[in-house]
Amino acid sequence: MKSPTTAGAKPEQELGAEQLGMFLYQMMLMRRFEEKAGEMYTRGKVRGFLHLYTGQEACAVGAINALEEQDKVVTHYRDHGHALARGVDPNRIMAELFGRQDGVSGGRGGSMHLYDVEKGFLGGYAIVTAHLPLAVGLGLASQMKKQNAVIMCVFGDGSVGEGEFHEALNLSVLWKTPVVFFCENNLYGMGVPFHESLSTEIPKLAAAYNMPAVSVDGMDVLAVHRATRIAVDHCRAGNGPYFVEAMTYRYRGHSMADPELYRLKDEIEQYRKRDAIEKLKAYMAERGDLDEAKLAELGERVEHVVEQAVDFAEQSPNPPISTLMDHLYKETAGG
Amino acid sequence: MKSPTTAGAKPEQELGAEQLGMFLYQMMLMRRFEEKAGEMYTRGKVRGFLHLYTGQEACAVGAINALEEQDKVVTHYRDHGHALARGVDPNRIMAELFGRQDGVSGGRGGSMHLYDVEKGFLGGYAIVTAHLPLAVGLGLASQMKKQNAVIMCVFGDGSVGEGEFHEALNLSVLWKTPVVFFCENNLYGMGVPFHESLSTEIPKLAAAYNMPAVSVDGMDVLAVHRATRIAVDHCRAGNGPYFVEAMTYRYRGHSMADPELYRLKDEIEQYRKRDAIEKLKAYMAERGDLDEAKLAELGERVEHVVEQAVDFAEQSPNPPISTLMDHLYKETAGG
Amino acid sequence: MAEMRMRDALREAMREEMLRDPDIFLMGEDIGAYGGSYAVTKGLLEEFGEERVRDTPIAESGIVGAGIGAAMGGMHPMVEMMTINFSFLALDQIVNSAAKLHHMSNGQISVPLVIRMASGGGSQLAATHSHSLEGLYAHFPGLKVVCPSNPADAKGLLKRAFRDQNTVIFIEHTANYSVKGEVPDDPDFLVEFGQANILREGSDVTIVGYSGSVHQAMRAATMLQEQEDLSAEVIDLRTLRPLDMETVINSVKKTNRCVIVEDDWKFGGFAGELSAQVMEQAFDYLDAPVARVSCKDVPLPYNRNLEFAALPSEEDVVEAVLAML
Amino acid sequence: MAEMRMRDALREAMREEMLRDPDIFLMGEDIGAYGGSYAVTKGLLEEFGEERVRDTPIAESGIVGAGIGAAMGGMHPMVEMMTINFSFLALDQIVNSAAKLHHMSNGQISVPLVIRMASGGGSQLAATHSHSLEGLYAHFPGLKVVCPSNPADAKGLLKRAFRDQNTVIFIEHTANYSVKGEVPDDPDFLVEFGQANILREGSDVTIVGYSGSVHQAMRAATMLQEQEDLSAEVIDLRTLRPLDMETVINSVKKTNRCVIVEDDWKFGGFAGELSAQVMEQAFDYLDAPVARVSCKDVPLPYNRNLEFAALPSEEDVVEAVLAML
Ligand SMILES: Cc1ncc(C[n+]2csc(CCOP(=O)(O)OP(=O)(O)O)c2C)c(N)n1
Ligand SMILES: Cc1ncc(C[n+]2csc(CCOP(=O)(O)OP(=O)(O)O)c2C)c(N)n1
Ligand SMILES: [Mg+2]
Ligand SMILES: [Mg+2]
Repeated sequence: MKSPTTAGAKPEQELGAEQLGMFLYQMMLMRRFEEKAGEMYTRGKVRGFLHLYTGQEACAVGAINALEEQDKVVTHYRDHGHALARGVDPNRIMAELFGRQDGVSGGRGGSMHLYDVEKGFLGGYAIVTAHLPLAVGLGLASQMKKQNAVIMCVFGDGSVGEGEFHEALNLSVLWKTPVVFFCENNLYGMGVPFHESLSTEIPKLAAAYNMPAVSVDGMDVLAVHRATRIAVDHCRAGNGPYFVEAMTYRYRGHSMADPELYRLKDEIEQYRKRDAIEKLKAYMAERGDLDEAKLAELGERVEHVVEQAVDFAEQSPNPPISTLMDHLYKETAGG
Repeated sequence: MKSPTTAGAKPEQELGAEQLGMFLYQMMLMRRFEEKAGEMYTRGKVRGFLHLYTGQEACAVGAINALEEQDKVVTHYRDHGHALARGVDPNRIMAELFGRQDGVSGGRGGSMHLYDVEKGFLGGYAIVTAHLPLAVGLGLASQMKKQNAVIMCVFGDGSVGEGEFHEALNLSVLWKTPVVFFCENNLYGMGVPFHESLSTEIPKLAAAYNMPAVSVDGMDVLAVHRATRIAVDHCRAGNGPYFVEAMTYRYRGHSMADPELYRLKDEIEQYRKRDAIEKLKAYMAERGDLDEAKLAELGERVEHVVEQAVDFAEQSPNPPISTLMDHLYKETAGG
Repeated sequence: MAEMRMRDALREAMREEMLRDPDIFLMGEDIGAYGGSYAVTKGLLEEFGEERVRDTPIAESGIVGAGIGAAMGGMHPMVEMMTINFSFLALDQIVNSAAKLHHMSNGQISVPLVIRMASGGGSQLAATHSHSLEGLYAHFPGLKVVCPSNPADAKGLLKRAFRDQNTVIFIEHTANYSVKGEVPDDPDFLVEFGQANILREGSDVTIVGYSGSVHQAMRAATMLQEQEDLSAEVIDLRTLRPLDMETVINSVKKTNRCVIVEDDWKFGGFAGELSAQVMEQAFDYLDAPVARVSCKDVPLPYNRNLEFAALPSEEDVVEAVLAML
Repeated sequence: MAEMRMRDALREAMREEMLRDPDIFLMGEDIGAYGGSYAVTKGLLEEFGEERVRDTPIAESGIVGAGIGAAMGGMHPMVEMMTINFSFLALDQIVNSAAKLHHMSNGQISVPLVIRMASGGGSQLAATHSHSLEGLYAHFPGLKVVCPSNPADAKGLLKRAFRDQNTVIFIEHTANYSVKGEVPDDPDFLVEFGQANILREGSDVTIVGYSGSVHQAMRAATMLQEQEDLSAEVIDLRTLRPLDMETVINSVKKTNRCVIVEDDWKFGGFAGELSAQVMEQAFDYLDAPVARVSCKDVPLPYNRNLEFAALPSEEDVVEAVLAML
């Protein structure tokens, strides 16, 4: 297999060594990138709200690699992992976290609002659930313009309590828009366990709209990938939306400001034992697709990319104050 | 049975002649009241938006008579029937439609915003679905204050598409608030058939929140009553909310302004054949609880009440302009 | 040129633009089979079909969000909010997504979207259904806010809205729907944003209005002429954002007096902005403080007398003018 | 009297009121186990239990609606919106239910409810998370809008809010949470609504602020004194609705000059209302047009330099004062 994308592959088809290596690389990159971002926050280089993705890597890698080039991703504010999985330049993500001119959003958006339209990465959204209706609209555009694009819409378990969740799912089924609703259930919305904020199970609710809905182990990149490939194929075939819940866990606090009063360190330790990166390593090693040398090489590559991202961000200038009012309105041709 | 209320009665228990007579009277009153209101609208006595309840009488009568005195009702803008069933004075309802000082809302609310707190009638709400969260809060207050009150929350099928539907149902189950969600599915939200605005069946969706949910024939007052008595008992026993969908039909347009382009007269005729008032009459006659004399007497009573309501409304003065700014804020004791 | 009502001019604008641009489509509650709650979209479903004229569930946030998404995806949707009263439910999408995405994405994303809504009191619809909140929308940078007062402007402005690459909040006063006027039939007839219209020239006082209040302003000008022999200049702002203050200021420099008329509540209303700007830019020309004639600060009651007492009238405008002489 | 930060003063207010009145309870996103996203409610869950300190789903409209319903049912809830940015989602409930039910029901229903929310920019939270919209709420008749600038006011005003029979929108600028000050410990210490506070007396210019902008105003006053030997009077409005214009007008009559400072966008902001009222009520006393120092009309960017360039600063206030001399 030549291309690193596995889209279009039959679900039952086994992934090759190259894919697995790419998955592992991406997951390791995310892990290291977030550690660095956290460090930069502590050093005051990154400001505002910073939500790290650490622990959830299998979700972004499994799901977003099920997409094709014309497809689009929208996600919430915990968005670095999804941007990286979609191939957005780590340099420009880090520069955005630093608020610099070369950041993906020119330093205007910050961590919660990454955009890279060329990559089909249509943004991190910081108003919980607000991007779900947007995904429906993007799906509608794809449908009306016959672009054959699938929209991957990522959100958290906390998102499910909002009214827009309901409005978006209903609209999407009514209009058969090609949207994969991908819920990363990391058990908490800030400090509230999801079963205290939702009276039911998430896939059960999703299924009630007459949408196929599954729950997968979000600490297993292959399981996530398998499920989302089915979902993406379903959407692309014109069957309407599909719902995937990935059960996962964040190792870090909700944001850098979280005192984590609501959970015990023990719980985190339990999940770390099921770490998705370790799991993939073990699987690859067992298959003979990973040895110490390869792992070391991956580690070095990741380290290099992340260091480079920090350098790039440091060197990028602040956007000039003269640009403050730029992009307030898009110029209208002839008007 | 002494009291005309049937609340607390075992669901399987048969209704006595007195109850049935009361039901019939209420339904006939609603029918006539609405005809008159429509006439008054045509004559310019009633203005603004006027939504008639004609055809749906079995819903209000069946459901609201399942309540006890301490219980509360909130409903939408199509609210005359619910107010009448709750025992709100027809004179003061008509006066409100006329915008007069003796109207239940002092002429400030109009048809869509009737309130009679003494009767536990906490209002007609004209923003679709906005009263569902209010019902949850009322239920919470009942629970926290140990008032043993059940909240009857009435809304239409069109209401189900709004985000607040989802938020309210979820909250209600989480907090086990005593709310009967009573959906009058009259097949249309304005001109849109409900199956074009909802991707699923209403009770199926409600059940997904882990709430008991049933669908009943809303053109059969006894069926509605039976189902809501079970629902009310369930709530009163502290088991949380209950969902009832009543399948019904409105004979008139959405409001007086509706050109009714979206449905055929035929459909209306089909439903008129299943008219709830005729059905109850037939049942009572069969049981020997209704004869021509009794029916004539009921008709006269209804006629008298409605005529009197119009007289009352006509004679009630307009609220003086000097009262315009009244009730903007409630005075705070000592502040 | 043909004479038509504003609702028909709006429909014509949509029709022509849909014929011109296949990316334009319409969605909203009851815009299809029902014909639109104010009959503005009547017939368009029959002409353009279900794909381009979409009846939606009652889900304001969802459908505005879907409109934004479709706009991001290359379409140019129009979402009808039925009335401004229901648009509160979509405000987050309008303010946090539609208005900001272009700026926050550093110009990568744009949201070419038209959001139409009916507004205004005076029809005895009571407090929840009688808002005039053009000014609320005008407060948000990233939005454009349009509020026509007559059929020709309605058509030209709405067509212009469909040629804009940004989100345009298009607000139609219900009292204007039946207003008649001559409307150009040139398919490229546009009215540019940010160009106020001097409806009547005068020298004694400048009366500024928009949307519904233009009519009180005009009637007041007639009364002032006939009863007091005063010559009022009447300005229709046409769009609140962008706002053409130049026309207003030039007029005030000539008349030295200014009254602003608006249907919205006075306290914190848009008239405050206009009043402040007039002072800031024409302080030395003012012979009297700028006056505001607005709605009384109370939810609009259903009763006709109370409602009319609350709403600004031409008599109120005349009184305000006389008070500043 | 004890010295404490504003967040602690707010917590004390809630504690004391909850001890006083069993009908008061709190609900909101992460006010319980998490301790509140700005640690304002920290410890209250432990003290009062789950019944009276309720963590809710993320469902702003639903929880505000439930708060309104509970208030109608005889309770006196406090609903926390976490931040003003998320309150858009609850705006319909606030505007159409909470603000109007008392009037629409002819006084039968009342909605004794406190809605708390954090506001303001300056923390690099970018465009969706940096709103200052006190003025937007103040526009709606039926609401009361409170925005303290210091710990003592915060406590006295919040306690006062819990003794009001109406809905009070209580807005806390995030920049104020860590501000320290002396706070009375009398459990009946209240600060009445509609009473502006003269924070500093002066004779050359009146600077009006509220919430966060009071601090720019005060710093500007110091700069004016030290650098220009000008004496500025600084007024903290404390509540926008009811609004104490009397204090402002009396001051302007003395100083003949007025600058308004606010964190919100200039165009259509509340400063326009204040400016217009000053002109209306003190026209003959003004030596220069009232000036507004506000946020630039652009969504707040994340980048620190851009964000600070957009927000009003003490230097901007000084400049505005100097320009009117
Ligand atoms: C409408 C809205 N309400 C509240 C918030 C504050 N908030 C930010 S993240 C968050 C929790 C979301 O949890 P979840 O969806 O599970 O995502 P996770 O953070 O776990 O990835 C909350 C309450 C917000 N950003 N938007
Ligand atoms: C939030 C909101 N959106 C739209 C409307 C306009 N509207 C009033 S009634 C209605 C249809 C509601 O239908 P349904 O809930 O089925 O009740 P029915 O009229 O059939 O009794 C609509 C769209 C509104 N009042 N509120
Ligand atoms: Mg979560
Ligand atoms: Mg219906």
